[in-house]
Amino acid sequence: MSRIGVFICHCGENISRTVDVEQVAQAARQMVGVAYACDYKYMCSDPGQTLLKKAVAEQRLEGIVVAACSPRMHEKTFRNAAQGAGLNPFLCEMANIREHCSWVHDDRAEATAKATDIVRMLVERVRKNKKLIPITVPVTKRALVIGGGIAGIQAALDIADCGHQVVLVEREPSIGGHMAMLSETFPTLDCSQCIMTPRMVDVVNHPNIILHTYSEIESVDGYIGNFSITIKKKARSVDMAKCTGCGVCMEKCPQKKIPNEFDKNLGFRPAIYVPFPQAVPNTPVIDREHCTKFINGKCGVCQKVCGPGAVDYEQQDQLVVEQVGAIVVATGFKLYDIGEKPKGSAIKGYGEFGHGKIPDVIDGLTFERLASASGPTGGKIVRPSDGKEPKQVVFVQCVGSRAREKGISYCSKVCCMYTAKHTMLYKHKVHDGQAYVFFMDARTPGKSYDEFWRRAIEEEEAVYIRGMVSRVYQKGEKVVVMGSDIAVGVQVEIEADLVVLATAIQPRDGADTLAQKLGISYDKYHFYSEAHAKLRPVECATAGIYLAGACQGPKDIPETVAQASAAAAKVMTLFSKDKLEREPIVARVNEKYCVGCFACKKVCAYGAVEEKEIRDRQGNLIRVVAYVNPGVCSGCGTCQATCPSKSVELDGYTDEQVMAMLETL
Amino acid sequence: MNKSSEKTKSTVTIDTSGYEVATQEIRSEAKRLLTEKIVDAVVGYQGGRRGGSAVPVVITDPDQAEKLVFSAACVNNLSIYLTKAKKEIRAKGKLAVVAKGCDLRALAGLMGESQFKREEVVIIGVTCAGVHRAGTQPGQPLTDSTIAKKCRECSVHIPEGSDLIVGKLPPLPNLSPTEKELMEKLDAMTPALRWEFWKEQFTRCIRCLACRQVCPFCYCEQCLCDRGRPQAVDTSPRPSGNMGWHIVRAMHLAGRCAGCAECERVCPMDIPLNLLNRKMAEELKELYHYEAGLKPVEKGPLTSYDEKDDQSFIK
Amino acid sequence: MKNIKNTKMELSQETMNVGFIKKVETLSGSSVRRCFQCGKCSAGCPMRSFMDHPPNRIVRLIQLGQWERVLAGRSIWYCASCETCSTRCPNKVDLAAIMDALRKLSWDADGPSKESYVQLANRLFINNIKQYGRQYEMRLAAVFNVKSGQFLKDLMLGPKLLSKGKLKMFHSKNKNLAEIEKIFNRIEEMRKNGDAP
Amino acid sequence: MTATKNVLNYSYYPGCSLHASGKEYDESARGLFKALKIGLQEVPDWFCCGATPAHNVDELLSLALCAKNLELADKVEGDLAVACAACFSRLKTTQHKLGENEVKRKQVEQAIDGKVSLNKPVKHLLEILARDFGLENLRGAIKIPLTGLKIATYYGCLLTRPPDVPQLDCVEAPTIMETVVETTGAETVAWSHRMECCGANFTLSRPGVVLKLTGDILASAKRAGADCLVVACPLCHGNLDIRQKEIEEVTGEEYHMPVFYITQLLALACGVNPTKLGFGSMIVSPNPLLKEKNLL
Amino acid sequence: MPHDFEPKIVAFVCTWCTYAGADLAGTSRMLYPSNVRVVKFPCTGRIDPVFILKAFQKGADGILVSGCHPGDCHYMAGNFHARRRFAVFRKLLEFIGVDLNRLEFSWVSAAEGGKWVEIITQMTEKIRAMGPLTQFTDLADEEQWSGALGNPELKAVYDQV
Repeated sequence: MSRIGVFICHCGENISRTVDVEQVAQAARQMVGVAYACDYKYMCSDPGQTLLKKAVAEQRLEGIVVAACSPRMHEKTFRNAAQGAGLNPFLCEMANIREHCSWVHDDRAEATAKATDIVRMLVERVRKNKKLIPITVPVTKRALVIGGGIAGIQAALDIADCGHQVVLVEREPSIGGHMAMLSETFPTLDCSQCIMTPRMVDVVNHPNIILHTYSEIESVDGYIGNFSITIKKKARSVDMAKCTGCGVCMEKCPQKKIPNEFDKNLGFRPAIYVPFPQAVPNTPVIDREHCTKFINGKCGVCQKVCGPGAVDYEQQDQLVVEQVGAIVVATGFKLYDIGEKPKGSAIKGYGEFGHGKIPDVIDGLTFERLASASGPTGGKIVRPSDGKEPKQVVFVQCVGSRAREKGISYCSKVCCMYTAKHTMLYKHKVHDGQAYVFFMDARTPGKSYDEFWRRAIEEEEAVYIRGMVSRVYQKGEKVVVMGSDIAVGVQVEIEADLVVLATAIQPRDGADTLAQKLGISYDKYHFYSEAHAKLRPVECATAGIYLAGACQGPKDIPETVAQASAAAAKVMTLFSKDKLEREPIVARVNEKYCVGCFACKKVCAYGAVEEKEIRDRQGNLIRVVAYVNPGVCSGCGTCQATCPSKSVELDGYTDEQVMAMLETL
Repeated sequence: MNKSSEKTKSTVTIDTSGYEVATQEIRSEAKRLLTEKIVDAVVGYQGGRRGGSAVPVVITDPDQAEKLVFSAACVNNLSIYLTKAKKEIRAKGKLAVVAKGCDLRALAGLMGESQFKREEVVIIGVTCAGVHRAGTQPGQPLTDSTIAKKCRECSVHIPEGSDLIVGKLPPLPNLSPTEKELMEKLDAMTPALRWEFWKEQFTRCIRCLACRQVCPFCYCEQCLCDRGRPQAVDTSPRPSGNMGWHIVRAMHLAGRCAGCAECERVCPMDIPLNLLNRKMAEELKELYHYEAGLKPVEKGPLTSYDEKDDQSFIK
Repeated sequence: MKNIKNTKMELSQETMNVGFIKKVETLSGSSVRRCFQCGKCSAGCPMRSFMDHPPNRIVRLIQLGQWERVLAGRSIWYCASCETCSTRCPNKVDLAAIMDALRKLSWDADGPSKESYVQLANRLFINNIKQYGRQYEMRLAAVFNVKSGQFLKDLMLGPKLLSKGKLKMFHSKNKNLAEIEKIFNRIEEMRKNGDAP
Repeated sequence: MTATKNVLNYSYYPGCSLHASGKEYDESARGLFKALKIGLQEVPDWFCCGATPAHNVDELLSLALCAKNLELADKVEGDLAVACAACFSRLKTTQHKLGENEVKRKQVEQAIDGKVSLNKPVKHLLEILARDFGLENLRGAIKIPLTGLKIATYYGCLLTRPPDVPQLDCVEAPTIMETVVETTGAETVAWSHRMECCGANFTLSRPGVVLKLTGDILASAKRAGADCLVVACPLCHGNLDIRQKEIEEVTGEEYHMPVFYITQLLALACGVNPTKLGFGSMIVSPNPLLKEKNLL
Repeated sequence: MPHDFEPKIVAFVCTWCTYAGADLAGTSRMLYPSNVRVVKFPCTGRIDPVFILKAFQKGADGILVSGCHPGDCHYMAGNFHARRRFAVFRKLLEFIGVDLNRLEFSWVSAAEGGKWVEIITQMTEKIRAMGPLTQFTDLADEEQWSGALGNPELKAVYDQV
């Protein structure tokens, strides 16, 4: 490239006070390849830009260097101007002679010399610049939402309401997640099911939502705008098209005493069942592990009583492939297993609290089911051991949470509030009962949250004791809690009827395997990682994948809903254009020279490098080379620095451009 | 090579009787592999034209298996025959390759870099007490003075991880680690003196690129140092470009080279190239506890990182 | 020494003895700063009711560098080394080891501790090892009673145990006694040279 | 005596108490192991591990004493069998601490003027019975089932704690002692004070403390319906047995709870002559109870 | 000019942190020596050791590589890869005989204008005191092996090879 224009800005006096701009222009005219150089008071002003455009046209310039402020300030301005003059915007570069020169040096001669050097470097760079065309990626305007809890439901409804199709995948037989299990919600104490179930119905009735329950993600291919998802629909043993949801099968099933997981094993269900009466879809599923027909073939009652003939023992798992452009991950949480030896050997349990051994030591979610009007006791709070009403209930916060020793050092965020709520629910139902709470700190930031906690103490008379519990043991019918009140400095012992442990929130089992399928990153606890903790809190680093709810970290319902809507908004932003346009600063592989060592793939944080097979006309595999997916590449260039033969190059920052700058030293 | 000094030194002879055993075992294994069509070709060594010498050979016929030998003259690292040396060999189908411990480390590295898959190759590992140094007359016994420098400090006499290990290891004499000693001496010098040392070494370089030709890891289709636009390194055999070439090569081999020292063996100007590679290997071991080629690994030390890596050198 | 338990703490960089915190951390091998005062140690401590400061407060006082308050109290001498606190601490603070460290610091300072009986018993026990290699409970108890001035303590127990063959009146010397003495001497030597804490 | 006849062979560290106040533990352990054909060879001239007093005020001394004992034990073949829970805890702690802390290891090496040896597995007698010998074999060796005995198994503090060190069993809810006791056909009771501290460290200096703590333990065992206790530590035994009378006087409660060493009970069940089990040495005589259950 | 020798310093920086930090030094009007020439990269992960070699050969007296603090990389891990790459490269240069005082590395965030000024000022002063780097440039003037080894100790080692 031999016709470069150099435009030197005075920036009022910001540059010209220290840098002799005329001298720089003079020097620029002598530089190889420079066809034109001038200086002007305000290059970024309208007249300045006009001057630039005019010069491009009149001087038939093939590249320009604007020596002015930082490119972080005005690169876009001048590249737009260049484009306006009919030049590819990537043939315009800025020489930073303000922030990096005139403002930081006071000696005029030195500053002028440096400014000249900077201009020379950029001129050499522009001579090696190439036209770059913004990358466009077609966008399939359908979204996948993984997880049918409140997060997934909210995201799915928001996207669907915007007119885009949504594929919602839920692992359990019904959507609803944990929120459907809750009794009342803080800080307003409105009934969880009353606000949740209508939304569940909205999902199933929404024309834009395709619901796959009792299904899991098998594999994920593709990239932003173009994902291909294989979903495994587990065999329900009931034909969803035929089933009317009459429930006769469940009534007649002779297996009636299977512990109901939804009720935290406090109640029972048959082998053909819906997890709870308001389940969506209202289609039963056969639990093949417990069904007599599947165990020894000697039953088949449900098939006989089913009017529409929906029961199908032969049904197989089925694979379905869906094409989507964006993914919202909303897989939620599980509660930390407090027994002696919880699943997953890395984390130790709490033998000292006797959970699993003492029947009247339960976790928070079990208490929710006890307190829920639709729960196994119809909302009556009783002891699991003998069904008696507990008169003294002890709540223990931070069980598992903030316990480095147990491998979890984070705060689970919702326990302070739900424990306060529990004490209130208890007091409302057992007027002569007394609630005690052992806590370390009360963490109640949130609208009306601290007031709620104070109400539990001041109006509902819960006794809060600051201090952790050391041990819980059975003594006759009672459960003795050994704690201490660190404010008073003495030990506290309470003979309780019921002990409720506020256990830590953890990501769902298998969160890591799903992350690996999706190619997204997760922290050491297996919570999914957002792209930026402050500025990109709902996006994954992998483009086109967004996060909602507790799969990213412990969250309460309002936060979860807010994030879900935010994720939906991000999806809609992506879907607002037919094609995704990206800055063309991406890496490109020279397939002729690539030998397929895949060092580039190993260092790519975005999973943008793929293995591409090169075949001859007969289809025989000749070799495998790297391929950078421009839709995924973020343009850091680590691949190029790693590639021994430089068979991958980052457009806009090629070796040739860099070397050209270094040649001027 | 100073021959008189070789003779006057009280020589320690290394027992190479195990090589006879190895030869027999290689032959029968090669024959079996070819007869049973487990592999389509075997890469090994055969006797050269001068008695006692050995050269690489590729055999495809079970009857040719009798040609195969193993001796102290089997210096070549045959791993390059699986990648770049003769591309038509790979086209023959599945291969078996004879590998010493040091060669096996190169094979492991190449697998880690996707150059071939473990299941594509049958590795006949040879228990090796050492091979001749460059310039040794064929047929000479293996002694303190004829053994290659790398073998003096070998830690992989037995190629663990091969499909079959042949030969047996004799009791080994304690040989002085000359390369380590040299490295220590250089380390103790000032940077300026080290520069002087390497400058004089590298300025001799005639850029014949034999080092690159023979290196298992220099398998790039186009070498960065041959590129003209932009020119990373001056391609003419002059001091400046030579320095650049050897620095770039050492950097590209860091974390990959497992010390077969073929570069040094073939260098017509006797530049101690393996010293450089070895130094880098030691640094990587020190910094990241990484040793190249002990087993195929998905990511090498320079294609991976640990958030807790040392950064004491960064302000 | 005046009772400082309830006097006002005046905190400044001078009054917070950081060196003390470090010393405790080095000796015990456990972090002190990690404690966030959940109080679980105090909740489970079998000896709490005998202590003046509950265990969690001991850690708190160390965090604030209040070495006088820690060492002046009797808490450290009432710790039974049962390890319940260390076992259940959510933060991996090894309070049992910290207590050992505090006792060592108090011991080295010839203890401002009021609980001289415990100190005395420990001293006698260790002297017994040095002198005989093994413990001889009869001797230990007798000397303890003499030294502590409680001549009549456990008066009835002694003869009963003797008759049950549970206390030996006579004991043989251990063959490794010289070796044991050397260990004591070497440790003393190391401490003199500053090679050991 | 030829050692080869034995199915298992151990070096043996009895600890000071077993030669004095806990001699019935030593006697019964030897008797039981002989009956089970498990060899025990005492480490010659072992000396005191330093117990709690040493580590209480002088960690280095404590570690050095244990390290030296471990060195002595190295000279005898077989894993090291330890009877006393306190000695067991000290020896295991020493191995653990010196294994992970190089500074301390160097100091100890200087103090004992020799290399620290950490490779010898240190095992409590319980571990040997439950794991090495095995519950199945144990069950097979029972000749006189202890049917009818209701036993409270008392672990004390140091058998399982701190986490990661003894690794004998689960820290908070161990079962090893119950499983061993139950092989005899006796019944174990569920009770709350299995692992509460008896205050052993204060036996000499603060007997008042001991009376309180030990009293709580006895009360809890009685509440659970046990008619005797079983322990695996001479220090626990000392407090529960020797001080029982005193506790009864102070609290006004009647306990009459014999406190057995686990080896006494097992040996009895395995048919070892009861006169050799040191029942006579126990302050609370077990004879009335054993006779009541037709076991004597 | 007050100094006999003005060193040429080249700074390879990432655009998100250090380049922005240098901009901040500008907007804050902090003064520092004018010896530095900045080459901008998207990420330190893009910086190839070959560039350092080239810059030395082209007459740089000192080189600075600077990027985002660990954990702050705009591209998640580019600076981690760079950290390893340069940890190894500087060891190589040291063994070859380059004085590592001439090659520096730093983390300078977009908020650390002051740190940028400090690093450039110190480096300029240090290298000014060291004098020009002639090792690489001298090589360019040489045609072949000189064969002259002045130092006897070196000669001994050289002959050993």
